Amino acid sequence: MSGASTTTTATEHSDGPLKRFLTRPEAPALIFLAALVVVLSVVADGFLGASNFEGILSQVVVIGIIALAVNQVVLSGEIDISTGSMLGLCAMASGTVAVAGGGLLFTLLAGVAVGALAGAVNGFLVTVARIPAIIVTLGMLYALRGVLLLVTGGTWVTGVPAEARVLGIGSVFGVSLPIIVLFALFIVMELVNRHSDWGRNVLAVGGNRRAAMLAGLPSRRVRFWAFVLVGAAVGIASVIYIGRAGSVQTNAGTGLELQVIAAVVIGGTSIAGGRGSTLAALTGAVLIGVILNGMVLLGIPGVWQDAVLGALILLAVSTDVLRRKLLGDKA
Amino acid sequence: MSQYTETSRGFLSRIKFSRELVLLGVLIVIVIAMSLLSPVFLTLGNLLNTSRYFVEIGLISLGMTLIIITAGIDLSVGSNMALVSVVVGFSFLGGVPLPLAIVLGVVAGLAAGVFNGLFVTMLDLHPLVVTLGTFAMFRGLAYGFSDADAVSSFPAWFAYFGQAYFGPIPGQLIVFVIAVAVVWLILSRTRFGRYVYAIGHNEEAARFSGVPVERVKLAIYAGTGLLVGLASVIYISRVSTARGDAGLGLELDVIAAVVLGGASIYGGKGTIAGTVLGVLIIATLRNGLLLAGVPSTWQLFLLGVLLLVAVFLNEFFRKEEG
Amino acid sequence: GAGVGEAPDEGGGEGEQGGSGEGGANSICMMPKLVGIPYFNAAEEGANEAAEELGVDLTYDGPTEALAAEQVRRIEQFTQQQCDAISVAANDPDALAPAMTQAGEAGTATSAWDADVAEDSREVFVNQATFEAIGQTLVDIMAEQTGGEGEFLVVTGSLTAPNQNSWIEEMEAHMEAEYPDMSIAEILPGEEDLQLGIDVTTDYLRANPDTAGVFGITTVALPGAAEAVQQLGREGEVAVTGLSTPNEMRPYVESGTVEEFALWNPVDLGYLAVHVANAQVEGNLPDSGTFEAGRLGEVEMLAEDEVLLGPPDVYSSENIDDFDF
Amino acid sequence: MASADNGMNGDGSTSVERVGIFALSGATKRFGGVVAVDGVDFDLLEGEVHALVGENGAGKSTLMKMVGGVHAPDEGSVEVGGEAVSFASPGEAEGAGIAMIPQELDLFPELTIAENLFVGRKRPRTRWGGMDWKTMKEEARRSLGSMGVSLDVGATVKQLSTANRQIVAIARALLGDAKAVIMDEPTASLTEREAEKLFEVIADLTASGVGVVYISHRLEEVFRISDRITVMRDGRHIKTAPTSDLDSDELVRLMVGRELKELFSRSRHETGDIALETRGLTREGEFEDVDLTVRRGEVVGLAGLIGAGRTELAQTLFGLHKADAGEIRIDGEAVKSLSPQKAMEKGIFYVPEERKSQGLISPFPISANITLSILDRICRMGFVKRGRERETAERFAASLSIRGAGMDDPVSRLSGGNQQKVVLAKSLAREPSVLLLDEPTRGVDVGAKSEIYRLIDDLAGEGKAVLLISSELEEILSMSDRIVVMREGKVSGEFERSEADQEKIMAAATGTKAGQTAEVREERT
Ligand SMILES: Nc1ncnc2c1ncn2[C@@H]1O[C@H](COP(=O)(O)OP(=O)(O)OP(=O)(O)O)[C@@H](O)[C@H]1O
Ligand SMILES: Nc1ncnc2c1ncn2[C@@H]1O[C@H](COP(=O)(O)OP(=O)(O)OP(=O)(O)O)[C@@H](O)[C@H]1O
Ligand SMILES: [Mg+2]
Ligand SMILES: [Mg+2]
Repeated sequence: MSGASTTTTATEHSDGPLKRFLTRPEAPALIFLAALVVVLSVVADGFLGASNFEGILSQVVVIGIIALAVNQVVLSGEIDISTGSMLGLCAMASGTVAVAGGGLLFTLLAGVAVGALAGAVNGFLVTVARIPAIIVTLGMLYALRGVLLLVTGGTWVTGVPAEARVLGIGSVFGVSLPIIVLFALFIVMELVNRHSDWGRNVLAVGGNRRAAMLAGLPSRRVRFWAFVLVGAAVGIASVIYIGRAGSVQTNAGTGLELQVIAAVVIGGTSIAGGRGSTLAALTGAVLIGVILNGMVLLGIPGVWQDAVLGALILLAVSTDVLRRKLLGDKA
Repeated sequence: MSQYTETSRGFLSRIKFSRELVLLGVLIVIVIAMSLLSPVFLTLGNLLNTSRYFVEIGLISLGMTLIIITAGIDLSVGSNMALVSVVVGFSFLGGVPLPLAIVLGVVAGLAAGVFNGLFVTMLDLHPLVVTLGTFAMFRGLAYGFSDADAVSSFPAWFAYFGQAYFGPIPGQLIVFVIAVAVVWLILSRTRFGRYVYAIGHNEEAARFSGVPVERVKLAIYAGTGLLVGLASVIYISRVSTARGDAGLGLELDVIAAVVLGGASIYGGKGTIAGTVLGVLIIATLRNGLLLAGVPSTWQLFLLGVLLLVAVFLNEFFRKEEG
Repeated sequence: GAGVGEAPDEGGGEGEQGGSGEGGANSICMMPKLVGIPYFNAAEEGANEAAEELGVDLTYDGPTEALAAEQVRRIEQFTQQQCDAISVAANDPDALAPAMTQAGEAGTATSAWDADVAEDSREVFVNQATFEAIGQTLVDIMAEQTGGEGEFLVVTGSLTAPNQNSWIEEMEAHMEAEYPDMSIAEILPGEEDLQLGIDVTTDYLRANPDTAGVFGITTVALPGAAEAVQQLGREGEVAVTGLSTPNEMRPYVESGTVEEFALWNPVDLGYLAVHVANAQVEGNLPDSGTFEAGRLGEVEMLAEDEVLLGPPDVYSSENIDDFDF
Repeated sequence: MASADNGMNGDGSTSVERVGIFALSGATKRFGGVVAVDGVDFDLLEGEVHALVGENGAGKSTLMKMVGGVHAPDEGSVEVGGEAVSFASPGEAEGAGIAMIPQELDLFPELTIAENLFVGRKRPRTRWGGMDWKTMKEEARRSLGSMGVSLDVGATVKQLSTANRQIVAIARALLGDAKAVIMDEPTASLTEREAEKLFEVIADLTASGVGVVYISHRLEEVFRISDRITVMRDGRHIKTAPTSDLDSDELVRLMVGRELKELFSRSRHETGDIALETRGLTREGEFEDVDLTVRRGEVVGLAGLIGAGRTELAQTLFGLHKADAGEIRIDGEAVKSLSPQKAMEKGIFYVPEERKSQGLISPFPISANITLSILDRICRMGFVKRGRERETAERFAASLSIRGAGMDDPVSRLSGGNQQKVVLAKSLAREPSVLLLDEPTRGVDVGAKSEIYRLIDDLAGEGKAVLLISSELEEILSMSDRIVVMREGKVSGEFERSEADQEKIMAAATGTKAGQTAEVREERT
């Protein structure tokens, strides 16, 4: 997590660092995360330890990577809830290639290609056929799962060979590789958002589409690539998924789409578009990971876990109200 | 100005006209296609029987329509259904007389709606965020209260709500028709309905015009909770089991029906007629594909694709670009 | 609302040529809990084999998610199509009961396989293995590996699955009776999601490093548990067993993470279910004793309405390569 | 300020040497059945200010949008630098050197000021390819500086007041190397002081050869800064002439198509009891310790610079915000926590300054907009009585002579001025006893303006209390019985109509000659 805060946009404004921090979209989530970490360190044995932190992070890698990309879609004023089925399809593709002996490179290529293709379909239907994104991606949620079942006939992929699992279970200098991938992608996205025209245009298009069009921004192209990016990210995530799981089932990724959206919006990216940050998506994903982990450590019975998760999500987003109070109701 | 009097066919009539007609066309095409695929499909018995499956989704869609018109969303309806099921089932198991248990359940649904509404209005949080939280929370409460158990020892008369027929007509279809009429009247004829559209189009201007924005929103979420309660009772009775996994995935079906019906998630647009058509289209697709013996894996795929095609046609024929 | 009324339900006076009807082959409609997973694919394979043998007309379809409400809809569908026999693997015993009762009233032969529906709503249940046998087999395997003591984690599919809950009860009962030093410390749901199964197991083992072993009692939960133990590098220290398919478990058996696990043969189960359904339609299912089921030979009638496939198979590195499902 | 006049009032002779920047010929644009612009010729020369005037809905904005790349003409042609062009987007027009400050502001609320200026433009890059935020900020600061404004360019636009947003929009247009700048009512939400700055900027632009199209309803501005004037009416070209050849009456006659007697109509009325009174009203960071009284039959003008807190005050009186301290009395009775509904019950109504975002439900029919605030009165058991609704809407639409579309057409079909009349009609339908008017004539043509003024006078005559917030000094001076000036959230002066003049108000508003204002205040207490 410390990696995250150092690589964050060094805010260039000088006045009132606290107030500046509070105006950042991810501020409430970060504050809540910090509070939660403190509480859990005290009450939950085994929470405060490098291996547990590493465990939490590796569990959120798949959600985190996809959230980083979905974050862009949400920033551009759209939404993507097809990622669950997309992950299933990509994992099946990359898993099949891996089992066939494709090695890491082709495994990755297969996942990314399938994902990008699915993402491009989403993007095409939203920007060219002009169907609302929530419907497109809802339809794709059904359709992609259907494709997956049709193509595989319900067989699972098992026994993914070790060389293709590196991204999921390998480690470099003692740090597990999936975490490195997550943070590398975080930094890439942060740079894209800060320094590429596309990154800035995403914010503009999401903030005010009409104005963006009047300013001559290619609003459709900007949004199209955001959807493709989600596909590519799901492709990368799928390789981590098969790496971690070692096999793929036809129901892989079920329900993932809502967790990803939850991560993005809990982190502080506005569902209305135009407001948010890369760090928000990451924070949201980590927050969910910490909550889930904390519940197991505290021995909260399985039946009550959803209730606690939901309540904590509400509490986390309510922190935003506190922030608005502190900032005097503006912003 | 009086020359415009003739053209008036009612509030926002023009936009509604083209939209719903297209949907109706889509529905007719699907009905024809399905009856070609399966001879059983176009029989009164089957059609009436099918209606038993969409009433629950249909009832909740009515509330969801109003929510979506105000540019909101409620992802928690499926989980709320589970909560209501568990409240009904387990309060009954715990000794509460069944009629009272049913009332308790409906009240629980209402309370869940109010809970959503309060978070949305008092804390001014985005409904998607709030209901994403309650989506997990309500389901968790349902599992927690029931300890993941099921109740099915209901007395025979309870089957009435979900399995009774009046002549050839399933009881819940009558409930649905009444609910449609009521919500349609509210939305298209009353002050409240006007406020709903005003908030959806421009919440700030509505507030500046003295529209009690918070109260209207609260009422909408509460009302949706109430409809969920009602739908749950029908559901429990139909499957004669109360359990924490009731309504799993329901929210997506409901939202799909409403948005297919022409409601815009950006707010301001949507009608009850459209939603009912949306519900019918999805129900017809599901039933027809099943009857035609299409394997379930294909059904999933076709449902997704047909949903997209239907919305595409709907958008394609749309006259005005929003 | 429309008006004129014939009876709308009741098996469908108007469902003219839904099924293949009399005279021709018997039509059997069979429903798994869900389609698109290897376990039920294997069952389908067996069912097809039996159908071919017997010359019956088999429809094998189910929902793509394990939801009772979706099954109800299909049962009513089968009834309308005038199947001669309906056989279901129930996601919820009570939720399916009204529809099954209705089917029975319409003259359809009704049965359940794999997971039962409420007893009075079907004629026969084809039991793959008794709860008791499964519970005992799993505990015995585990006891052998851990010396009969320690605390254990159970990873289930879902907290609401009645058969899984019954197995756990039997496991606890067997521990109490035979191995008083063994106990189940926690039950966590893996929600039939492999990744989630891995995650909950990992978290739990981190928090409770003394855990002696993990039971994964579904085809998804067991590989998840095995994967978690392997990733934590605790093969050999934490024993893993449970119920899953040979194909799914092959890597873990080869790597030694899992020594033995159990499962009945789903191909045989599907095969048996069709035989039973056909016997129902033909009216030659005995009340007790044994029942002749094709290549399976004589199978036991546990009761007048229950057929038993047999004891669960135990798989290990010795025999795993003989199976492909 | 003086520089604004220098060399700008070109007489016919200078324009001969000037080169054309762009020209429209026979331009026609239809929206459905409405012909918004009908065969209009228009051209802009280097270094000139070409004013474009006409009533609301005359087609001025539409005409300019055809040059700016927003609309493509249905007929006729656009030429830039002598070559026929057809822009697909405003971006292309900007590329060809034509910058436009649109009437309806379109900024990116979540982005910083600096970034708003650069959206859609080539952003500066650092050596290693990253974005050069420092340069962007400097340029932004420079561009704003030329308007005499210093804002934190790192602040997001949503934090800005309307006036400052307008300034950002102007700065955005000035940032590029435009050959022509089209300004569509740039001063509508500016106070005189910022307007003066803008005129200086315009003078600098024209001095360097840039042509400026200037659309405004403030005719005195038009006469002050323009070289040529084009008048449009009902989508048609009426006349183009050097400014020096026209006088005010003539111009108004050309615009309206008839004689207009008097712009301001104000008669003396008996004032009655105090209808609205505040004591020490405070809302932190917005306004402080405000004492204000408005009597029945009285029009109180509220003057001040941008951000003086007038809008906040008025909105607090309408219950849209909560006051932190102080008291609001209505008809002598103190009211606790006010909400808009409660304020309406008490007879208060507020006409907001931003009609698009606050005043109107744009896709709603005109009739539904007018009746939105009185649904409680035209409903039986919650059901809207269509007949009553229609009748009410038509009555008020007629009394304000709303023109351009039918009662069932969406209000977005109307021109800006007519939309403003709909907002007013909505407030009148409520029949309030205290009316808070926030910039009620912003962007409204002279004809409509004079109608609104007459309306205000009538309202006072009927014994209503009117609080008139306006940034046009002339309007305040002519219409008010009493004038209250605010500065930085505090009341800094109060004048009877007879004693007020432009200088005193400006002094109170800006804080110069503080002694004098203090005296005035003491006199009154
Ligand atoms: N996008 C549009 N769709 C339909 N009608 C339009 C549109 N834009 C403008 N109009 C109509 O075209 C006519 C001219 O409008 P325009 O905005 O050009 O007037 P204007 O002279 O700029 O008025 P104002 O001074 O009020 O800004 C009006 O009748 C207006 O209602
Ligand atoms: N430069 C600014 N930066 C941020 N906020 C500002 C700025 N100027 C004004 N505001 C906001 O506007 C409030 C007061 O402006 P308000 O609109 O009420 O004043 P006004 O006198 O009505 O001015 P206007 O003529 O702009 O309407 C301030 O308290 C502040 O919140
Ligand atoms: Mg205009
Ligand atoms: Mg103001």
